[in-house]
Amino acid sequence: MTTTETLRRRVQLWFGPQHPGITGNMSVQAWLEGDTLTQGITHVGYLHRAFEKLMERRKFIQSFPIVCRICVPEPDTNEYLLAAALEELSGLDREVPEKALWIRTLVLEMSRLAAMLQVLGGHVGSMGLGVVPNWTYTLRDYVLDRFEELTGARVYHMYTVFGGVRRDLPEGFAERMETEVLAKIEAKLPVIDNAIFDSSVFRKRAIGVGVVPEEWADEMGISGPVVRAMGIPRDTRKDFPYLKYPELDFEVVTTTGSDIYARAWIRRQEIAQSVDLIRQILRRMPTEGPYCAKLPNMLTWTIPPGQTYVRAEASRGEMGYYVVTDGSDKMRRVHVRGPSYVHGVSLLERLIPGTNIADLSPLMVSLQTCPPEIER
Amino acid sequence: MQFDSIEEILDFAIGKEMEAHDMYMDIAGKVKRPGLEKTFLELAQMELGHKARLEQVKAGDLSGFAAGEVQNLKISDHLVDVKPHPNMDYQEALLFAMKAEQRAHDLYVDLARATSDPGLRELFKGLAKEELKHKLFFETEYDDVILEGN
Amino acid sequence: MKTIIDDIRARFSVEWEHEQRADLAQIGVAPGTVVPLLTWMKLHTPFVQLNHLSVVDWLEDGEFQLTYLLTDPHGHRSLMVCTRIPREEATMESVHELWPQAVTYEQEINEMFGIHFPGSPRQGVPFILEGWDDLPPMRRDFDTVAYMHAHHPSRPGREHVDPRVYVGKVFGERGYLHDDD
Amino acid sequence: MSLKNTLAPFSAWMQAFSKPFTVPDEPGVRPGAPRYRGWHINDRETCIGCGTCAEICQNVAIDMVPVDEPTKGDSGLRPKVDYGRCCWCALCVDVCPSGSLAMSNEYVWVDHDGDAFRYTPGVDEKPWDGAELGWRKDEGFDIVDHERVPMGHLDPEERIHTWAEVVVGYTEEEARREAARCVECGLCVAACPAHMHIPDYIAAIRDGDDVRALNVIYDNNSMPEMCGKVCTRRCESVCSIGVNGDPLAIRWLKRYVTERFDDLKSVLDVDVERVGEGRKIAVIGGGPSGITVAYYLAIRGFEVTIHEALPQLGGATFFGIPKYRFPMPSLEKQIKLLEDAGVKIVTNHRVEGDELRRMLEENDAVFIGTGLMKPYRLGAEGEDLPGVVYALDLLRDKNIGREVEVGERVVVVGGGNVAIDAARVSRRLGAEVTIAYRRRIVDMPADDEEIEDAEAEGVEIIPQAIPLRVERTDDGRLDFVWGPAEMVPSDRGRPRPKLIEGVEHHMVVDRVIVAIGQSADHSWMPPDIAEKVADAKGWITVDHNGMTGHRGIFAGGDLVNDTADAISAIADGLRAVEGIQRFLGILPEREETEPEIPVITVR
Amino acid sequence: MEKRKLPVLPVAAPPEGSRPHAPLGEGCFLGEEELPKAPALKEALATIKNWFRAQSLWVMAYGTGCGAIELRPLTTARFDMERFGMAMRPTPRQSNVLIVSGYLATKSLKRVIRAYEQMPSPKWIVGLGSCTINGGMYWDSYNTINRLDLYLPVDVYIAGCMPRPEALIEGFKYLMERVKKGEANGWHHYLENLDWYKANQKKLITDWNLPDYNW
Repeated sequence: MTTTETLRRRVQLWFGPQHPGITGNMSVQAWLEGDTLTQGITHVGYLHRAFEKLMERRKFIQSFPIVCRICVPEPDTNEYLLAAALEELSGLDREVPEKALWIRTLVLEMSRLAAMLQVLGGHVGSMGLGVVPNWTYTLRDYVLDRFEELTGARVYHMYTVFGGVRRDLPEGFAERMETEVLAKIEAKLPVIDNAIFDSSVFRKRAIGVGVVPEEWADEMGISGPVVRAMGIPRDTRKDFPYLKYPELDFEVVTTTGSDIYARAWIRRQEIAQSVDLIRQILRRMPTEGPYCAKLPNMLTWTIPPGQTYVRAEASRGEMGYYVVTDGSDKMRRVHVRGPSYVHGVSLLERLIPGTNIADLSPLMVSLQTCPPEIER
Repeated sequence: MQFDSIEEILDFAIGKEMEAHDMYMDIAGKVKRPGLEKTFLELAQMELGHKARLEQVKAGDLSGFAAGEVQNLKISDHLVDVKPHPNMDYQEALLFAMKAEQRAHDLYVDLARATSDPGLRELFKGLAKEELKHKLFFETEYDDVILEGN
Repeated sequence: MKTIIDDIRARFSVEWEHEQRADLAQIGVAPGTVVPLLTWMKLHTPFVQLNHLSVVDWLEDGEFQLTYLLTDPHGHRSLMVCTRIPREEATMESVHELWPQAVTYEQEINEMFGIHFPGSPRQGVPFILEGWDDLPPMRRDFDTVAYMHAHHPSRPGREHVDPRVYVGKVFGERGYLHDDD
Repeated sequence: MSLKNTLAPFSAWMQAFSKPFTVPDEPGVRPGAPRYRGWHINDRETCIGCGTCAEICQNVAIDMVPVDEPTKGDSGLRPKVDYGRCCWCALCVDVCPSGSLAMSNEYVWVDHDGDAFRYTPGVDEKPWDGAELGWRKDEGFDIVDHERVPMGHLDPEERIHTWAEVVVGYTEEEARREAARCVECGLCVAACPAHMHIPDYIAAIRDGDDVRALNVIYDNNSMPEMCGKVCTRRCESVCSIGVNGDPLAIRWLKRYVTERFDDLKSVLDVDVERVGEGRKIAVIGGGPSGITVAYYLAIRGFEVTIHEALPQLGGATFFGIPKYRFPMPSLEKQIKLLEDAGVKIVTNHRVEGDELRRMLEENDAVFIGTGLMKPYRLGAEGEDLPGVVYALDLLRDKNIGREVEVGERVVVVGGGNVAIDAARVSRRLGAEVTIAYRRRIVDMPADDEEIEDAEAEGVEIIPQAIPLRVERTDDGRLDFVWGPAEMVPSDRGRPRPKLIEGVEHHMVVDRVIVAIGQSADHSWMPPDIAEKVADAKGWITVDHNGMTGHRGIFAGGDLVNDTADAISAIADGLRAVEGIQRFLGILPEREETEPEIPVITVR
Repeated sequence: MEKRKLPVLPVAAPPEGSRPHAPLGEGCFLGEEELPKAPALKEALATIKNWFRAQSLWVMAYGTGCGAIELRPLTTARFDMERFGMAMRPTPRQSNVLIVSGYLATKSLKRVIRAYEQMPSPKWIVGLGSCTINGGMYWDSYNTINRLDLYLPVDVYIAGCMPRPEALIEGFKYLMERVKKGEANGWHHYLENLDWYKANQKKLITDWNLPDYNW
């Protein structure tokens, strides 16, 4: 064996789970030639809590506190989807009050906003630029402050339940939302633009890296910013309208390039879009009326047999819940299909060959892989 | 009736209590209803207690007298008096006792009204109040037991 | 939705159908029909996307239900294809050649339910669990609480008094139709 | 890549001049939001220990621990929270039926000892006790159902012309829906004098298993159909759902189940040893307590004979309760069950003279459940005038089928259920009816629903009206004279009415119906036995076995308890069922020890 | 100095002859035997050493569970953990605080043990959230442990699900206090009762393929 050949020997590298560049607690088993990855296998299971198993032995209402923990940055999508699925199967969906629908839309959009702020910072953070995440995390914290005020908790809100939501909007919520959150975000966005999208470092590292071919989009079920960065206007909020989204005025943001830069750009645009949507929601939301339907006794409630699949647009892409009921007071089966299930395993593994090792972390952030969603 | 001294009045009152005691003892020996005999014996015992209290007053200790207002529920006022008879029941026994206390009370009120001596009037009033207190005891019992549903 | 189900009915035998929502229909087919049906759907209909592959354990019936969710990404509608296979030594034909991401689904199902997909790569390779030596945990006959008690001790000192039982005991609740023992 | 791109990131330096926003490191700078979900607080007084919080906690974070003495309506248990389990979902707060549990907005708790994170809110003192802010129950969000499934009633206009049952009864769907409201806390079991297994049969109804429900019901109540219609339902008064809403319609649910089955014997699964073979028991008085004793002893092989003075068993539930509340077929079904169990029934037989003595010799034990049959007198002038009648007599005459006539205008004196029954019966007999009651309407011992029904039927209620006398008018009618009363406070019990002198109201009526109460009559007993058994008021004192001061004589029902309702009579009967067996040496004597505590689940 | 409680366990008996933990400065590990012998001086040195240690808690950046989401805001200017002398370090070799941010799946536990053992002493573990205390939300899951202190020595627990950044700061301040007083000595306990900890760990992790101590 020559020296050169020895040098070009494949090196196996475990990337994670304890690694500052990994998204969450997961790992990628990668093989390297030089500093180029030739193959990668995603390993998950470090966060497996068996949600689906646990929900099979919890009553319907008891599943709400547990379901929001499936995705840490964005718990509300999970709460909404479980509620939507069970409402559909029980027939309660016709009784959800108007105001609850608006509040749910608001909460979903707020959680999208919070998650996208987090991941936009992560984009640059994974490239070593620490200052932008500082800003975006603080901005996200402002959203969490409003969540705390609205739902009583910062991170795990446990706010959406079937029939509606658990509490009304507090007095003066809209004004505080505007001055404490939305205005601050809008003031910061140009600064962030400067620091990211105009930065030669970011452009060099992001443009043309991690390109997802357009033909994978349909068959793999790629969704969210990843698919919109290919120029395909695919968005669950438009395609499978739910809640009050059909009544809101927004366009699906798309761009081309399908690389890390394009995905970051989509997220930055969607932050602005979310800000706008939250303003619209707060302006149009009815001030009077109930915020939750009259519920039966949750300790004994049963739902007739049935199965359904509901979906909503999370910041990462399409989130789906497959729920099967059997007429008892518990779910027969609930299966959570998060976008990361495809993005973080199949897509990531297909993208890894040929990627530079330094780009793996930015790539994972741009796919927004969220391990708890993969293994649940 | 004319009384000249406080002692005289008190002796009269003590005599009244003794009369009541004897009467209850008498009825107790006659009633048939199970347990009612015991009730009348208790009533007689109560009168002895009243007597003892008056003797205390006579000895100069006025603290035995009821202080403040005594409630008059006026239950017995519009009820028909009963004569003691062997087949009395509890309701009749209570009625009888209430009426007896009522009569004693009325007597002292009348005496108080009749006398011009302010000291004596006060004493009569005090005695009337005592009797009222005894009446209240029976009226409360009547209100609780007989009129429970009314 | 009706047209596509009619098209399917013309080619395959459908056991049952149900329209859950305007954009979601469900059909039930025999296990052997699944792969031909899905192949045909992917090649000849707009339902080209495999969104989801899931398993429901019908322990009482001794069957697993496999649910394939196909989506028409441009027509914005979905079709749920359900099939039931026996629980004993459950085996199902793989669809990984139609959709590469199905490998992950099949790997997870293999691990969590013990259903074998012959030919699918990574069968038997641990995905989520590590060093697992019990029943596949998502099976309904696997008792997670018993496992927890056996493997994950809790902090001692918790004592709960059930009000229903306590009240009955304190106040002397008794029955007279049956002898106690 | 232009120069602009190279310089752009440096714009971040501009932020160095922006206002700092670091949260200062001082305590209390950022309190939790007004509805923040922090550590639990609990109002120990308001809490009823129903354990619903523990029930809904999916993390099994809440233990119920004994803190106070258990009373009716309060188990004395209080929730203890394990913060090694809690997830702050606040479902416990939202479900809390009494509204006592809440959360403060405090959120900091650090310790090096992992065992420290447990406490009983409201009992163990904590810095956040009495916190003003935090997660509270909100009116608009309820995860238990506080609204009762409404019960159909005949229209008041219609029902005063008929003796048909006023209450329609639940349909199957309604019953299941109502049963689903139950949180199964069991507080009702304490309040029920017979300690019926209420949550268990409600659960059976909810699950659609009516046979199981019926068996659970008959387990300690042999007259449940009567209870299902006319019970005073102490259970509902302590129902945890009823603290802030409508209590479970426990009575109506029992009614629903019991009405579903006609042949009770074939449905009931009796599984007891016939330990009483060859033993004879005499039951005097065929009321609820007597029937209870007879049934549960008969299924154990005892030879039981019931002696009843009236032509029909049932006691007060037969002669006292009007048929629009408790129709005859329901009673007959109960009696049929007794007959099926082998009870010998002797009606129209009043025990008198030395008969009791003879019975004591012939039987192993005698049970007395003769009830309160002698009405209290009004005591006012004119009581003996014709036209002044007693409610008990009126109701009895009506129920045993005699011709009853009340005229056009009736005043009923009293405020109990008997008074209301008399009023409603008079209404059906075509009279205008007024109830004169000495106290306020809230003080009326009658059931609230009964009062409402009576008012709906056009019965006028005059509260704080003291009857003064009854006079005969010139045209042969009666002049009922009453005076108004003021309520004066009392040092014990409810406020008492006091006549306001000088005011008299007159009411010309055809009947004055006296319904102020009733007492026992023991003239049928030999005096020496009566002396040992009863006291002056006519009440009988019994020991824990239900036995009176006379060996072998057991007693129960209105004679014994001071609540004077059917379910208490049934409870007395059950006590005597055990007591008689202990007396006869069939069951071991109860050990007088503290009730051993309880049914602890370690978790 | 407070004695550390060894949890009573069904898992494995406490090691025979396990020494009560040695107070700091009584010569145990890492060159402490070289300390001067005069007790007063030894005491003073220990105090100074503890004070320094408390001022530089370096946290390993390993988000073992969902609690990690509230760690990130601590590094921003809003909560600014650096003012307390704390910083995030990317590798165990540079850190002395391991934050177990919530539940630990069995698979994670193995990695966490490895990471912990790689950290240089003195080192401390902060249990974040209720799940480290008694299982929390996932108490009945087959895949998460209920009690962290069976497997690793925990110095400070912060209750909450999840605890807010302010609660974390309070927790860290409490840890600093305990370090200053010389009371936070879980790392001693771990080494002294290594057999017991290892028995617990190996009982749970059946496919144990690590060296017994990962230096």
